[in-house]
Amino acid sequence: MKIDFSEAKWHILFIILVLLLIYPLLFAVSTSFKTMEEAYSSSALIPAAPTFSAYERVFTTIHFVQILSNTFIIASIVTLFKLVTALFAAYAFVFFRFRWKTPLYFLLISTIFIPFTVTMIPNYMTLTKAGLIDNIYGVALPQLADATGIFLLRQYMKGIPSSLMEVAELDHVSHWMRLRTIVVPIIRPAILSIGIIFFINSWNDYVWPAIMIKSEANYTLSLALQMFVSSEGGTDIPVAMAVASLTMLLPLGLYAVCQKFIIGTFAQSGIK
Amino acid sequence: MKIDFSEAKWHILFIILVLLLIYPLLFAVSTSFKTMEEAYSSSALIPAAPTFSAYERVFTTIHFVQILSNTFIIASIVTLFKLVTALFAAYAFVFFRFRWKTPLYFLLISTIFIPFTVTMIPNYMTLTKAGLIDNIYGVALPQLADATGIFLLRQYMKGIPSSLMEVAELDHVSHWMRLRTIVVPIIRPAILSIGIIFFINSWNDYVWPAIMIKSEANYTLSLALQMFVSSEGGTDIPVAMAVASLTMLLPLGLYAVCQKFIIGTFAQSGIK
Amino acid sequence: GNSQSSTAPVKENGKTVVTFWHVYTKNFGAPVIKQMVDDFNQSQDKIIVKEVYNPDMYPGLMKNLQADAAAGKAPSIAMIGYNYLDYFKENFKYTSPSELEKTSSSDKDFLEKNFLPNVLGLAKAGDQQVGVPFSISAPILFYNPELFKSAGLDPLNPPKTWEDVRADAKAIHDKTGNYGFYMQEYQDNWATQGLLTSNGAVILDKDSKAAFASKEAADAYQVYADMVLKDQSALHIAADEGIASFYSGKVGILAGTSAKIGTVMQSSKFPVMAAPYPGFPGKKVSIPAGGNFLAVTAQSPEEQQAAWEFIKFIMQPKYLAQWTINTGYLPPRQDVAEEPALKEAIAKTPALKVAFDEMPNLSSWVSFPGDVGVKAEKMFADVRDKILSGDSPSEVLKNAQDELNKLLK
Amino acid sequence: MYSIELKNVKKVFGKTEVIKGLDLSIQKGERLILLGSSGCGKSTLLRLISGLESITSGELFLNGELANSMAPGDRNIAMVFQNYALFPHMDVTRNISYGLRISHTPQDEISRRVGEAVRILNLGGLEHRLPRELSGGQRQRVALARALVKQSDFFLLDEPLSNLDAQLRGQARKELVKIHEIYHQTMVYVTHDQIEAMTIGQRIAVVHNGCIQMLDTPANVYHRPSNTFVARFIGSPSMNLFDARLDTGYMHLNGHEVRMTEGWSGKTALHGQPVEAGIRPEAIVLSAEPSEGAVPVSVQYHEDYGSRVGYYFTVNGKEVISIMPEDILNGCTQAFWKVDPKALHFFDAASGSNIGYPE
Amino acid sequence: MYSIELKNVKKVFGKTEVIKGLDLSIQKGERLILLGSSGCGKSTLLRLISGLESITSGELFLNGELANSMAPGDRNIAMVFQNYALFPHMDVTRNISYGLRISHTPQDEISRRVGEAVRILNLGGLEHRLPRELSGGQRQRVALARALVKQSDFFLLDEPLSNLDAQLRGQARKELVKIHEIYHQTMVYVTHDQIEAMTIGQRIAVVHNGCIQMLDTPANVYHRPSNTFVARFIGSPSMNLFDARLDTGYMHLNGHEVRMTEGWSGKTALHGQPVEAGIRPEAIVLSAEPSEGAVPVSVQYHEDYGSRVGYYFTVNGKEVISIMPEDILNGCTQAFWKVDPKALHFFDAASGSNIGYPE
Ligand SMILES: Nc1ncnc2c1ncn2[C@@H]1O[C@H](COP(=O)(O)OP(=O)(O)OP(=O)(O)O)[C@@H](O)[C@H]1O
Ligand SMILES: Nc1ncnc2c1ncn2[C@@H]1O[C@H](COP(=O)(O)OP(=O)(O)OP(=O)(O)O)[C@@H](O)[C@H]1O
Ligand SMILES: [Mg+2]
Ligand SMILES: [Mg+2]
Repeated sequence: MKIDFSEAKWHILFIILVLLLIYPLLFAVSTSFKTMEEAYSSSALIPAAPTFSAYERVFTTIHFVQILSNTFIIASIVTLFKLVTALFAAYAFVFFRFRWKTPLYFLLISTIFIPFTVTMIPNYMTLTKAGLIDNIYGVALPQLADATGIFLLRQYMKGIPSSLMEVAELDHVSHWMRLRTIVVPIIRPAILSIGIIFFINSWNDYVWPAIMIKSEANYTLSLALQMFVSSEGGTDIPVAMAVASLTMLLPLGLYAVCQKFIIGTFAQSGIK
Repeated sequence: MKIDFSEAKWHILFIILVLLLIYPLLFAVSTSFKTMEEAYSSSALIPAAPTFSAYERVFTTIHFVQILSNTFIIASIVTLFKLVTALFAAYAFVFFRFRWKTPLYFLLISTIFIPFTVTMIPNYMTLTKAGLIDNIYGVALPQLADATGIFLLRQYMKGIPSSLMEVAELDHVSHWMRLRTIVVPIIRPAILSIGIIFFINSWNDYVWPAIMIKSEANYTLSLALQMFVSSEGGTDIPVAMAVASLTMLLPLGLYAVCQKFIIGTFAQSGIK
Repeated sequence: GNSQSSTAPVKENGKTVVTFWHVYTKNFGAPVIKQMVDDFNQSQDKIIVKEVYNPDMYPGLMKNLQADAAAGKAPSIAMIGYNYLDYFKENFKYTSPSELEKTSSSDKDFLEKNFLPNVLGLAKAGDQQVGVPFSISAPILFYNPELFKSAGLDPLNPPKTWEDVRADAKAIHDKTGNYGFYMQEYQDNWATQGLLTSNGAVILDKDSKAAFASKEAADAYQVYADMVLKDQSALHIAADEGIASFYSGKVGILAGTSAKIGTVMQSSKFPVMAAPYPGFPGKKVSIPAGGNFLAVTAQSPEEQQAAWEFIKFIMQPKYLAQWTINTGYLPPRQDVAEEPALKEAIAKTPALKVAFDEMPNLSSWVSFPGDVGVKAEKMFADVRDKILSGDSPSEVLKNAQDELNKLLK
Repeated sequence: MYSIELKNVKKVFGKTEVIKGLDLSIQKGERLILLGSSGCGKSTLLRLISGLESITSGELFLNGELANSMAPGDRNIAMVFQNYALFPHMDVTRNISYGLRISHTPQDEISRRVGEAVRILNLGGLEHRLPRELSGGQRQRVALARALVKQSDFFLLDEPLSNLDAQLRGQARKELVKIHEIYHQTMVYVTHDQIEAMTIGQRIAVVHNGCIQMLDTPANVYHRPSNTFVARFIGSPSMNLFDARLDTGYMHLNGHEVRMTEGWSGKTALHGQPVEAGIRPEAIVLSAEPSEGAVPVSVQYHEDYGSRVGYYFTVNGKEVISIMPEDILNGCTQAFWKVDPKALHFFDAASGSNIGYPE
Repeated sequence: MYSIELKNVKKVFGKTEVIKGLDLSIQKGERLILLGSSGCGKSTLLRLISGLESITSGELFLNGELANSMAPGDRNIAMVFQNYALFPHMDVTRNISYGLRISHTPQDEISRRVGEAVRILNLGGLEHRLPRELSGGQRQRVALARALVKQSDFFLLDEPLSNLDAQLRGQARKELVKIHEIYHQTMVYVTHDQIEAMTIGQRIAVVHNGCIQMLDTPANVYHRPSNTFVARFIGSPSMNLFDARLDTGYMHLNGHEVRMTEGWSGKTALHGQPVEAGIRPEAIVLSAEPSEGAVPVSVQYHEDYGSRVGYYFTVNGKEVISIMPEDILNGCTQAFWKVDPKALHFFDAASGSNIGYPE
């Protein structure tokens, strides 16, 4: 394909779009290196006198590593569990034939439509009984029940040419091996994308941990960020933005690694 | 494919899974038909003496139709806009060749990692300047900036065999027409799935509308639901669940229609 | 309802556990709270207090309280914003401090002895003493002496009435091109209540009916609206940005809370000065107290007593002085003013003195009863936004009052 | 006991009946060729045998066992798909060895078999390429190799060599026969190539319209086609068909008379009947010089096939093709044709079925 | 001015050089056949001409204009993809008419052209089927039809008839030529079918190893192959090649002596030289009875191709194939072979290139 004029136009439109979208990120990172005074007085993206003091304050006032690891554990459990169950369920819905498949699928998918507010209180009550309040696993648990992954992965799986599955069928390959050796490798980029989205959603989740978590030892990053934001006493913007920047850092790094992986494996697995 | 034993096992596992997931939905609907007394005393799924009184209370205490239409307008705008822009952007990232494509994509995708808490404050400030506080369009606006759709659609588009695009290229088909006549029809089921997820997310969003919306005329359903949940300390469960049931109703109906559509068109467009 | 199991007190190493829910962040208050808790835990060996931070200020804490209530649980002590007083009283179980001091082994007249009646009144709903006042903030004017000078005004002679504010703001706006005035715009009516009631307006009458659609209220609002709309000398924008504009020297006068004294001093690039909240000529200034009180929500008597012990501990002048120094809140006890540490701090930060002097003018922040509370909050914010976008104050107030009263019946 | 037996098998797709009550019995170890026009149902038939498509009605027996609902994986079938069906994420070696790896075949056995398949199909040097880095023909060979290494009881091949050049094709076909002679799999082979069909097949089934038109040895299918469809379908260019009438010692054909061999003359029952006479292009002898019984004709055009030359002319409005081993006209258009009376086929004018041969 | 001209074109995929400095000039309105073994780069060449693949180095001219970086859409090319590339979401009619609809061709013109393509390719009745409801051959025909209706300047066909049966193939090939004679598109046609190559092509380019080995008329390519590769590649079964030595009037071939025609005897420069002698299977005459100059041989096996019979035997360890129009041995293995001296080809033993022919 060659670049034609219309592509050039898209190009410009794009850069504008990207800059608009990216602005909050730049803002957060830049502010985190400002002094409190500069944070309020200047909106320049490059700090006049960059300082690490906000980061110092972060590391001295909160147990950052502990909080980071809490968040990471929760997000990892949620992501892995949701991906694995979604893979199995989507596989079954695409490649099995069984009674009530369509109504069952419909029911399952309709759970996506339940608002968080409806499940919040019963979940809280259940977790209280289970003694999982103020516990990071208690934060993770209700997030596991989510059919979105099934919904998305099913579509990707439907794109796998049926003849590939037929080859495996003729070779007497078990469903488990078909999933492992054919389905997963082919839709791996999709799995990774969805995984990243799951991860970020859990990573940045705020409402539910705010209800569940009481002690600072069990804090997540989004709560830690909140610890520097107060409408009454004012916000320590540099510190808040330092926490925000750190919050973005890990998943971004993870993504950068995965992206390499995605590009790498997509090159190998594209059904073209 | 024939049902083998392992499929039977999956089958049972499934039904359990689905029932677990679906329970809150059934709970909400069933409770909405109970009296307040029964709601607390019995956890049976079928109300002893079904009553519409909770629904009556909903319709008399809040402007349900107005609130429904607010929510619908917001969710529709957000869904349509995000889908359309994501389609264009994903198309460009898959089928164009231009400089800085990879870094640009990386930047764009990294915006997914920005926590809501970081963008909330600048967004609120910008919308205040624009006079869009307490305005449903103000609720919709910041939700438009979301690269998730690009992320997901790009994967689907990569699955389109390149030779199809080459046929169009030889026929001197403009990018716009390629998008319209080839890409969109082929990934239509995926577009619809993603659209539904966008719709629900916007539909059930609570935190942002809670910040933005002041007057009841501009309420969304999730705010209305919260009003009943919180104002009584969670005591008028039937009314809350009536609102919840009504909240789920419309998207579920929409989905049922789309599902027909998805199944219908998938049958036509599967690349098998 | 309460389940049986959760009424027994939680014990840890034989000590009664007291959970203390507060809303203070690391950069505002939390370090002092932690100090108080640590000191208390070391001072005796029967009780152990655990502090729990609740994000999102009072609404956030309230949401968590609801979740706990639904699960049949409750913290031992909850920090409740004054504006949630009625709402809290009607929806949650608590033990009145008057009861606690009676059943307590010592200090049976703790409240009476140490607190001024009007301060105790801040945490009173009807005749019920719901909790013990802890933090008190007063609306206050911050101003930028540099802008005053550039506008030809005397920084040592700050505005005393709202008309003065309007005139000074206009001067600043005309002479320097900057905004003259900004009043914090949170989603509440705290700052505006001070404006209205100082002109003699009543928010809620004795029958607990909304009564703010008065000429006084409309007139007071009109001054503010004129600054925004006619003179264009006042900024109308959400709180964070408005306050940030003041910090960066783009606004001459900021009407805000005394709780922000620390932050304002630290964030501004000029030496901030403070003045009392203005009034109207010939009328008594009446400003709402912000802040919070502590309510005992513990369920077992043993835990309630333990909680009470802790409350009494942190109500010592020593700690309250620390609290004031670090946050800018006014102390609920008069005798705190005598603390040397506080005296020293006032000498350093004259703004604290300004706030202190406002104590006699404080009245309750109006809190609507029943399930209207949360909605009323929003309605007030709504009223402000409508008036500031050009609607007639009397009309907007009238409509809001009618609507509220409909809900109140 | 047959290895594969289909009894009155029908297959309906939506409203289209593709296989219309087909009967077919295949011996163990036999190589059966499926021939038929495009879209006649050959691939469908293979898919029915393999169980990938369910049988609408009728019965399928595999090794004497009713197999209508046997799982495909239990049938021990290797199949070459018409569209190759290569795994896009596996390189050539891993594609070929997939089934073996899954069934935990010992590593050295895998290497041996894969190595042999790679050698046979000239895939050396491509072992680590992904399918998208291969040419069409290379992909097809990988698909064939993958099925080859399985050494299953049944071997179904759907046009496995269609995208290969003639040399490779010839080579592959010989190797396939060689391998078959070692393992004796029951082989069903779909092809459009006459040489493949004739040389690989022990029997050929000609499918048309969802039914089998003829099932016999390659020689019989070519030399004694059971009806006009088979006659026209096998052989390229097609057999010439004329409306004709038999008489004692002669055949009346479009106004010409062809002297018949004795065998035919004896079939008096046919005399006077309208029949269709089939003459293969090779049996229509053209010459530049007149000879006894030869009829003059004006050649419209000719095609040089390299080893042979085809001449086209019309006889009473009907196009006739003659094939000669070399160009005998050198650009002339005037020629004389005659029919080799030994190489005649006769079909019933109404039903199209073969009337039979003398002797 | 050539219609298509490639000058020293190279194409590298990763590290693999697929096209290695290829030169090719095609006249306007010419029908050029690309022949070559599987994986030799034919499809790649078509993709380079169409612009779907970028040229690594060298120059491509279309109608005299440098086209290296011309957008594919501006080249006015219709192409039949080897893998069909049908739109999965469009039925047959909409697939065929896609390009026309996009370019706003009037509706009746679309209907006319589509109708004609459907008729020519026997797709009647399938108009409303989706690709996945079609058989392999049907899909291929749809792909061809889609390219046909475009009536572009250039027409590139990548094995467009490989999955069709012989009858349909013969028919389609004639229609293609007929259509070409109306529209005179410049046509580049990839095929593995000798008959297609010989009858459709006005010239044939034989590609091997990324270079063109021979570019000439079909007759010359077959009858006067420029080197041993071309000689072996064209013709099936392949030409027999022997180590030989020429002498006055005789050729020494594996210990046998073949009497040469006068023309060859005259080429005295070659005498005594080691050469490779090529003899097509058709030129090796086998008989059951001994005759003058015929050498006795024991036939190992024979293959019945229907219209012809191939005999395989070894001469000094080398397999030799002879093709006869009919079975002359009737199961015997004892036979006598001789060479038709007029049909001999000689190649340089070292370089493999053709030494030339007498006259
Ligand atoms: N992406 C790639 N990377 C490496 N090699 C490639 C790639 N694509 C094609 N090739 C190689 O280039 C060569 C030419 O491929 P091409 O498809 O042009 O062959 P072809 O002549 O059309 O063969 P066939 O007759 O089998 O279709 C093949 O050997 C193939 O393996
Ligand atoms: N899903 C379907 N719906 C309707 N008709 C179908 C479907 N699948 C196949 N067919 C039709 O069934 C017939 C047989 O298809 P099949 O693939 O078996 O043909 P084939 O003999 O293999 O042809 P080819 O030689 O072209 O590959 C074709 O006419 C095809 O159009
Ligand atoms: Mg087929
Ligand atoms: Mg090719």
